[in-house]
Amino acid sequence: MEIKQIVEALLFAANQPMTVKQLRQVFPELAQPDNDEIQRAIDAIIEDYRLRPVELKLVANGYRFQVKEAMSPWVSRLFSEKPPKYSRALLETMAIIAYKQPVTRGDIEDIRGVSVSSTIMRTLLDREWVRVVGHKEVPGRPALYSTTKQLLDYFNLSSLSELPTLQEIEDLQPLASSDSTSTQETSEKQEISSPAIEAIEQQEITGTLQ
Amino acid sequence: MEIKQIVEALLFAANQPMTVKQLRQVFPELAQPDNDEIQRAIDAIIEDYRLRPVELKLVANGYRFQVKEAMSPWVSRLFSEKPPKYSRALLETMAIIAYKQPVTRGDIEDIRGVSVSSTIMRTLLDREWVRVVGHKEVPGRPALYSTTKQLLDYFNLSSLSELPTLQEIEDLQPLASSDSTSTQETSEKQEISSPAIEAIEQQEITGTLQ
Amino acid sequence: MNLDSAEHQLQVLPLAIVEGAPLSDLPEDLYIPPDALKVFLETFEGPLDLLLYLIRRQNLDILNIPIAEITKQYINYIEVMSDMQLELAAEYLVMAAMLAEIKSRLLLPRQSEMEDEEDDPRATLIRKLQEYENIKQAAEEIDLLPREERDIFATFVDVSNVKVEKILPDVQLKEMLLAFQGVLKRAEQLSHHQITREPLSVRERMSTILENLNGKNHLIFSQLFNNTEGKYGVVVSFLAILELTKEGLIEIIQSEPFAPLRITAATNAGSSTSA
Repeated sequence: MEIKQIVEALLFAANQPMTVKQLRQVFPELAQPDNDEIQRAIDAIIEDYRLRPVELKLVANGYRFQVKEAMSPWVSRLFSEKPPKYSRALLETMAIIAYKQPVTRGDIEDIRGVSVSSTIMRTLLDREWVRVVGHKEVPGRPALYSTTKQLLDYFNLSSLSELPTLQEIEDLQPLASSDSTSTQETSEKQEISSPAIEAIEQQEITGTLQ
Repeated sequence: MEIKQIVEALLFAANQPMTVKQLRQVFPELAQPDNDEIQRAIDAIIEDYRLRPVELKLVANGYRFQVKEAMSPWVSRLFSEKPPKYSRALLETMAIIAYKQPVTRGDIEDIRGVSVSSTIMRTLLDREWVRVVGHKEVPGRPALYSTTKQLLDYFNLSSLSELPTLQEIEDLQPLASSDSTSTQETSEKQEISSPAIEAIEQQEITGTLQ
Repeated sequence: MNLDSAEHQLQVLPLAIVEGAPLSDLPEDLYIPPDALKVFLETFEGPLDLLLYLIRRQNLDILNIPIAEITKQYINYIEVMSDMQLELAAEYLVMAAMLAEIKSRLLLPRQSEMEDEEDDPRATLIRKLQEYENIKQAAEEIDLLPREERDIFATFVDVSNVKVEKILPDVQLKEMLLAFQGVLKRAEQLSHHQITREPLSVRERMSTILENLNGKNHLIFSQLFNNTEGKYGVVVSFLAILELTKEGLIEIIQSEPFAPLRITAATNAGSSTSA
């Protein structure tokens, strides 16, 4: 049996994304193809489905077959229930956690200028889009939140760096009305490749099946 | 968009077999292809997948994509690993359906305070722990969910009334394994009246239920 | 999106009577008519959002906002809100105080040349506005990303012909009950969610009746009772029928006096039971 055939069957049968490593481990120990062979099979499958209405896509937790986005007007007609809508408050909270992680609830409230409702935090935790990665060593030991691979999967992304780039904060020009010219704090780089985030990305998130 | 492409997408997205008629009905009323066109599309798709590890097959209730028989040794290896755990959200949803049935998804969301993902509902339906017993006659005609005999069998109960009362649930102690702090609480004997609670106690002593 | 709708409303909605009385001293530079103020709290995600709206609305540079003018506008909003006795989140008032402070500081000659940028409340405010605006934009873009349930759909390929039985996650009853305990605790906090204490046997019977009704036109009332269950069973069935009627899930129909009672699935719309 050809490796490509097996990999394709596995990817269709698994109802969650599969990494190259996971695919390899399905093979018996003595007959395991190496990662390159699996990867070549995957690439060939991707090519095979280029013109079909389904595609093999890399998301954060691995490769998965999915119906192409262009088909969604048709496919959504299959399901009577409307997809959930998310409030601006939830999306903003999620964005802050994604870009500034790890953050406390206080940090989020600071940026948004309003308190964060418990419902929003619960929804994010409940959907396993966000999780507690630790506690900040300040009074009250508030929880530190980070985003998960599940969130990226949900948004069809394979890594945090595929998120829309956050605009850099412009340097504040000397205030027109003040004569102070003290050097500005250089604006923090908003790139999402801080060591902390990379660590988070590398961390295996033991996916729970819903 | 070509009819064949749409039909293929629908057959991949549907989680149950689809008849020609059902496929046709997904198209808007004024643009519905006739049965012959749908059938031709299906035949063409069957041909396209002839050499692939999945196939489009006619079963009693319609057409569905399935993994080819020859692939089953590989696919079975995929499923023989240890299964992941269900999320807390799933357990909560299941409990609400058990205690509040018949309920709509909206009712569940009301009680939980967060939205319920489609994946959770599908997992519960697939596992035949939950089923649709009717539709509520309000706009959208949402499905009414109830638990099944299979669920009762799984928990070794002969009827829902053997489940603990709300009061008993409030008094329920956390799982022994996750709680090592409170020693005094454990010494306090609980009033136990429901057979289910007894069953749980038994279970905790002897190991697992299954 | 919200800004657009707010602007849209302002063009469409006429000045209106507020709580029975016409609102006479509406500040002229207020950009939202009084009707829209009612949705104010839902339209804006907080004081920063409102400030951004005021700034963007006038194509002002965020780095060079006329504090005095913006403060005036902002405070006008807040005043109208409190005139209308709308419950205002404390954050809006804190911002008003901060703006007022900045305004007064700008009027005063600088006390010390050593004053840090850090301490300049205006710089802090501008920074916060920028940071919030960036997040707000990013959130809007994220909302447009293709996502599961809406744009991306999973594929389902049947594996039932696979010989080995799929191992499914195991659940202990206690796990489920503990999860439910959590739900009950939360529901207690949100006191408006009452979890009623219907006997479970009644709820179970409700499901059974609905299921039996599924696909059928009607059931005969008397058929819903099973004499072998004894008095208790009859009471359970009866309570289930009453509860189903109360929840509007079934209707009890008697076509003529002394005719057998019939139970049908409730029909508000056309009764199309075929899926």
